[in-house]
Amino acid sequence: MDFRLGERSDAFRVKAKQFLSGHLTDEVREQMRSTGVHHNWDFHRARAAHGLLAPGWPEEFGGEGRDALEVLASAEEFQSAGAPTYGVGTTLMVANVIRHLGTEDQKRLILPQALSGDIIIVLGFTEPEAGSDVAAAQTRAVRDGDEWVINGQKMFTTNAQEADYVFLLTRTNPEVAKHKGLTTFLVPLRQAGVEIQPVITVSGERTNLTFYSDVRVDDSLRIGEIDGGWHVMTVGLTFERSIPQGGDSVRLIHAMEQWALASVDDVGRPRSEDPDVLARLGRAAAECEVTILLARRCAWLHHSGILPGVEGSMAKLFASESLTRQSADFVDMLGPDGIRSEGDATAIAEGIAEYSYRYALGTTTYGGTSEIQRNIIAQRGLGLPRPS
Amino acid sequence: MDFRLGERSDAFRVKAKQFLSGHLTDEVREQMRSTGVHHNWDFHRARAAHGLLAPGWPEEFGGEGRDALEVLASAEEFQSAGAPTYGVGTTLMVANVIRHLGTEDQKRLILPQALSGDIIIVLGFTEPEAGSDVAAAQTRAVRDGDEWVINGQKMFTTNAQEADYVFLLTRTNPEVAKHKGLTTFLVPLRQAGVEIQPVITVSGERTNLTFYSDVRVDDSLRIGEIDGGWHVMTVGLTFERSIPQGGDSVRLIHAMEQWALASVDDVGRPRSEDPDVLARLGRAAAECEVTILLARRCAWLHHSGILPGVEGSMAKLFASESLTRQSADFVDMLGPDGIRSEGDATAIAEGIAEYSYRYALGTTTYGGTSEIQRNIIAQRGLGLPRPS
Amino acid sequence: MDLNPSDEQQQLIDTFSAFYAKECPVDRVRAAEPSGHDAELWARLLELGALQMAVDEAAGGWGASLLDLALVAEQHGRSLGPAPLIEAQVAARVLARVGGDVAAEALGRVLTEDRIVTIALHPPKNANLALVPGGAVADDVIYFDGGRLMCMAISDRGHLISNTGSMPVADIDIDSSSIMLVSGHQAETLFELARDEWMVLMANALVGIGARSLEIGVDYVKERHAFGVPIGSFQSVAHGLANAATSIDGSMLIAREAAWAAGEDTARATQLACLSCGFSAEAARDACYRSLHFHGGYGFMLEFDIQLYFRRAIAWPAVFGEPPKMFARGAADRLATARAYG
Amino acid sequence: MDLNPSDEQQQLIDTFSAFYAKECPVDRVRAAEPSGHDAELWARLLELGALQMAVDEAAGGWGASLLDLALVAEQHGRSLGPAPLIEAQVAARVLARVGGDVAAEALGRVLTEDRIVTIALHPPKNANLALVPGGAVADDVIYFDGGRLMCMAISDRGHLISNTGSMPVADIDIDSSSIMLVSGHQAETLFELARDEWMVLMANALVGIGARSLEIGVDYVKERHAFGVPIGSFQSVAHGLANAATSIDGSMLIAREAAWAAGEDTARATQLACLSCGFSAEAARDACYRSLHFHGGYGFMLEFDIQLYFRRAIAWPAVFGEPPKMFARGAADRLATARAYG
Repeated sequence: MDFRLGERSDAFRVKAKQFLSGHLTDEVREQMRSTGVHHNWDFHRARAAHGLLAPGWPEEFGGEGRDALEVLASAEEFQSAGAPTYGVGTTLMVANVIRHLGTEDQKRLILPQALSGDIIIVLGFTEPEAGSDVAAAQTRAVRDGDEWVINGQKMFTTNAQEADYVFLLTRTNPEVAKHKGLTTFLVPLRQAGVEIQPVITVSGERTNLTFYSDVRVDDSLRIGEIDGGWHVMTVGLTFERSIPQGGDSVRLIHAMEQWALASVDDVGRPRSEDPDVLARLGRAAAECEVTILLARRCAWLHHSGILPGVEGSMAKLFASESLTRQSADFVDMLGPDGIRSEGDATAIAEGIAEYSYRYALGTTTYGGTSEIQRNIIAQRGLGLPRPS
Repeated sequence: MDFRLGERSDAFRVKAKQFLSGHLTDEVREQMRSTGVHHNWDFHRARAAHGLLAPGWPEEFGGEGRDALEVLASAEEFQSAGAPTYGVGTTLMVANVIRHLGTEDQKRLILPQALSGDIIIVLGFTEPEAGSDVAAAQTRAVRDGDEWVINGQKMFTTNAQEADYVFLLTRTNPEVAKHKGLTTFLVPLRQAGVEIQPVITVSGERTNLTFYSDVRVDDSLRIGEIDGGWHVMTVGLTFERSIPQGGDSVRLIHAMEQWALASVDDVGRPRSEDPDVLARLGRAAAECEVTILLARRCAWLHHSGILPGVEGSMAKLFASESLTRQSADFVDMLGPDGIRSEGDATAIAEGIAEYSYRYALGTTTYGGTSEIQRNIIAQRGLGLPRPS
Repeated sequence: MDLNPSDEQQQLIDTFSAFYAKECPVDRVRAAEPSGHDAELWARLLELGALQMAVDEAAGGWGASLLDLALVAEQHGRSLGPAPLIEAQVAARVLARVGGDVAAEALGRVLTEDRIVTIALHPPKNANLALVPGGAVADDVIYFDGGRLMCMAISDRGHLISNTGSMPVADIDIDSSSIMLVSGHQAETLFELARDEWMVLMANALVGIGARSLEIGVDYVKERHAFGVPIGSFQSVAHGLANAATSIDGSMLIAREAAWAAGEDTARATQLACLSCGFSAEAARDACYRSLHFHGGYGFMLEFDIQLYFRRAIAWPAVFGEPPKMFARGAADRLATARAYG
Repeated sequence: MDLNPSDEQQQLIDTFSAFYAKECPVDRVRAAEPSGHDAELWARLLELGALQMAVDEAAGGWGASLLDLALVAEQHGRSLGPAPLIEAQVAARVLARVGGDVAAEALGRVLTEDRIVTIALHPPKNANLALVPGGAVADDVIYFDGGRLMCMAISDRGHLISNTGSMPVADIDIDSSSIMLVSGHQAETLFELARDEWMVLMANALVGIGARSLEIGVDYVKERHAFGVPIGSFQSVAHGLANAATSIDGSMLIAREAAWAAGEDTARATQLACLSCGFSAEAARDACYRSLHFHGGYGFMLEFDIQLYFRRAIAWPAVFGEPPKMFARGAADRLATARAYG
């Protein structure tokens, strides 16, 4: 047993740290905060230029062929630093699907641009009436010669306003069982008929509704078989899209520890000597360590040639539920000061706990709700029977 | 709005207190503790003799016609004092069923003895393979002339070793839907073919398995219609069998408050000035108050001529889950000393927290599990759809 | 025992329920962000007598009981009223209790000149009153400096602190315009009583927040379908809401009891004020969180109402402190007074 | 990174797994109540070298790492081993580290004469060592009196304290037979190291308790039917167990990391010892509670095994203190050493 990520990972982590200290400027942070957009083109392209966008990809595609632990080490740093990474995550997930299921033409068209940081791809799965039950998607695609005509609506198309393509789940056959009539397309977003409507969330992050009215896409941008969209989705989801590596917790706890070291309570005692403060910090630190370890286990399995399944659900479930608990607890710990908002000049540690509390609300839903993860763990992990 | 139970209730509470101070002796308590039997014949008969066994019953049956709030006030006292009351609860529930559904002969035979404290009746619903799903009972009753022949097994027949009758749910028709083939009988326990096997629980309480081998019961002791047992059960369950009135919490918190007042921490500070101790005590006190209020609401509804339904489930759910939380929290609060067992001479406050932790385990199951209560609240209270 | 409101109490509830339905639909709440103050609503509240009722008749008010105010506070919470009603009521009651010329004059201005008065829930530190509820829109603030109860005209209108609950809170510097209302033991007693009253009213406001958030959640999970069934039929959803419903019912009982006890069982009043506020804060937060979470992605869209409730359930009580602080205060009162239960 | 045990580690696991299966079936655990000590099991453990392995080769042992001992502790926990293995191992390691004649002699008696040595986890109060783990069956106890590390032969065999977990714990009076092992800074350092080691081994024992209790619960809810279906198909049951499974997996990772860090990442060793013990204690308790509850009425029958697990999950770690105490100790170490994460 060895809990080190290894020398190569450590070295690559240092490279990521160096990149971040140079490129994750106050301006980049402030732009994220003020716009709610967790994507920054300059940062994104610079990341690609430094070999930090897709380091795990083979060299033939522009990657560096780094192993899963190296990739994890750099991902941990990007998350801990609070860098804008949403665009990278969705783009690489779709790129992976194309690499495994796409045509040679598609690979030639998309992969170089995606991996060089020139384009980003966003996800169009969720619909107003189809969230956890993603296979219930109703957005229609109807064949018209070499093209398909798309009509429908997607929810939470985060970064659509920045993106070049949306990876769209559509219904091509409404006559068959819901899983059997789906097809996926790579739809160019910058075309007539696509409407992007911003949606602001409680954490200030921006996402979008996207509407598709007689939008046309060439059949050459169909990913996978006609009516084979569910298989494509299944493959896509195995590329651990966004297992949180604990970075949000790391940043939060660090800020709270600094507060404890620097402040005193009503009677002048350092917070760092208050047993209650210490117990809260310690519990959060324990959960943070577990979050990190559950994510590292996934990377290690991947590194060992095993696709993490239930382990990914555990990592995602624990990370998001734990972040929610911690954030709430820290807001409470700060007393009345806990409600001073992120961005208010009087907030403690720039209001990170307050922001985190609002931000955490999304983490237990995005990318598969906690309920869905628990179903997976119960049924696939523990072998419990499905509800009848 | 008025939160007083009222002068008559206050006066009757005083009467209960006086009775308890005279009759709930150390011997009675020690016997409960050492045997795990929460029934004491001398105490039980004395309670009846003092008009405290069934004070809510009409005078024609030997009660005092007291209203639901008076009855509640005395019940609160008996529970807060930790008196042996299991026998009373089951006996009166069955007596109520007989009063409403029984024949005149049954009323004459049973009610005077039950209300005078001369007999107790226990419940025989649960079976090894039928717990929450009580209608799945398999204990068979087969007609043989004027008698029925019973074969089967019941779980958790608490106080069977003390009781005169068991109120037995049997299957008389295995050919129909499970709810439609049940019949209830009042089966004399002191007869050949009845075997009582003690079961000791983690709290030290004694309950029993009961086995029935060709046990005979006269048709005159059938309660309700043949195959009408589910209706009888439904009626029976409306007589709030055992909504906890918070007494277990009251006793526990009082002991912990005394501890806080009397002891000091490692640096000599009184526990009563430790913010952490105070926060735990206060949270428990708040939950205790809510437990009491939820129970009083049921009594008030009853007093107002309304049968509490969902409100009873809420009271039972909250009381038992809260007691579980409190007990665990207090065991933790006491530090290593928390694990000294009830009965050990070195235990704090006679080990009440430690005992309560073990005791509470049963309260979230007996009398309808928390899961069943939540189903009732969700479906009947909130109008949520049943699972398909 | 009677858990039903009396006819008069029901009339009060109906009046304010209708008032908030008309004057404070959720769009107005949203429009009042981020300041959390709707001057129009405040004016209508004054017209309705929401402040006057809080003050004893002898001091020129209508002499409502704390229980009456609690029933109003519940409606205020249900509608997330963007106005510093609770603070102003509590502060006005302090002025009425203090008596004497200075207080009477201040109270008169509040009742007749529409000056907004509020109260700081904590003594000043470094000559600053932190996070005074209503402080960003108030004209006068009452505070306790450890020995004296003071009243100060806020000359330099407090700087609005951006906060989770979009409340008009401010940090207020103390200046030389502070006037002493009363000192010594009486000052402390009045301040502690005011804090108790604030907690009671906040508890009832939180009952309103919690109850309404639960309704929103229940309605949503009945309508929303997934996998071909309403999501409210899943136990993971149904049981969460059943727990929340139980806690909300419990919080309503204890919050009303606390308000009742202020007039009818004064020995337990402090204890119940603290315990009910802590319990109701946690119950409301839990109900809001579950309702929000069961909304799926919609839950954290600003466009949906549930996030408005969630943020206020956290922030409104937090200006006093986290629930454990309330529980500890309640427990300390129990230990000090050796009062038993029920 | 390699989360798989090495071949040697796997062999150790297999050896002890087979050993406990043979020497410590659950009937033996039950038979050993209430003392919580099975002398026969203890003798077999010694034969197997479970104590000898804990001691450095220089001191006459086999020099196993703390990670090796942790893997054994996990098996010990899985089987609820009724023997003071962890305490004896930690105490023996203290004696080996102290060196010198007195300690060497004491250690020699432990390794060759089968005297049982244990360690008090807290300094004495009023000349009494409270709730010493293994204290009811030990011959010698090591304790830290605030300045000195002492060893005392227990002449008046400690009085067994009846306890939730049926452990052989005792309150032990200090008498004049106490011999000083070492004093000053070294004494404190050795004592704190011993506490860290105890917490690491306890964390891993709790992983065993939690993992086994989860298996018991999962098996039960697959078999048990209600309303015509296995109860494991109800979300209220399935989701509770899914949460528990996640926490148990997490506790195994952090507990093993803590044991590994004792040898390989010493700067984080104290922190991880404390945090892993607190986390594993809560995870085990939660898994046991859920499994017990989902047994319905069977859960609290003494006849069913799950209650044996539940009681030990609470009591074993409690001789140190509640999880928040462990978390606070871990946090204090983090703040003191300003060590960052992962």
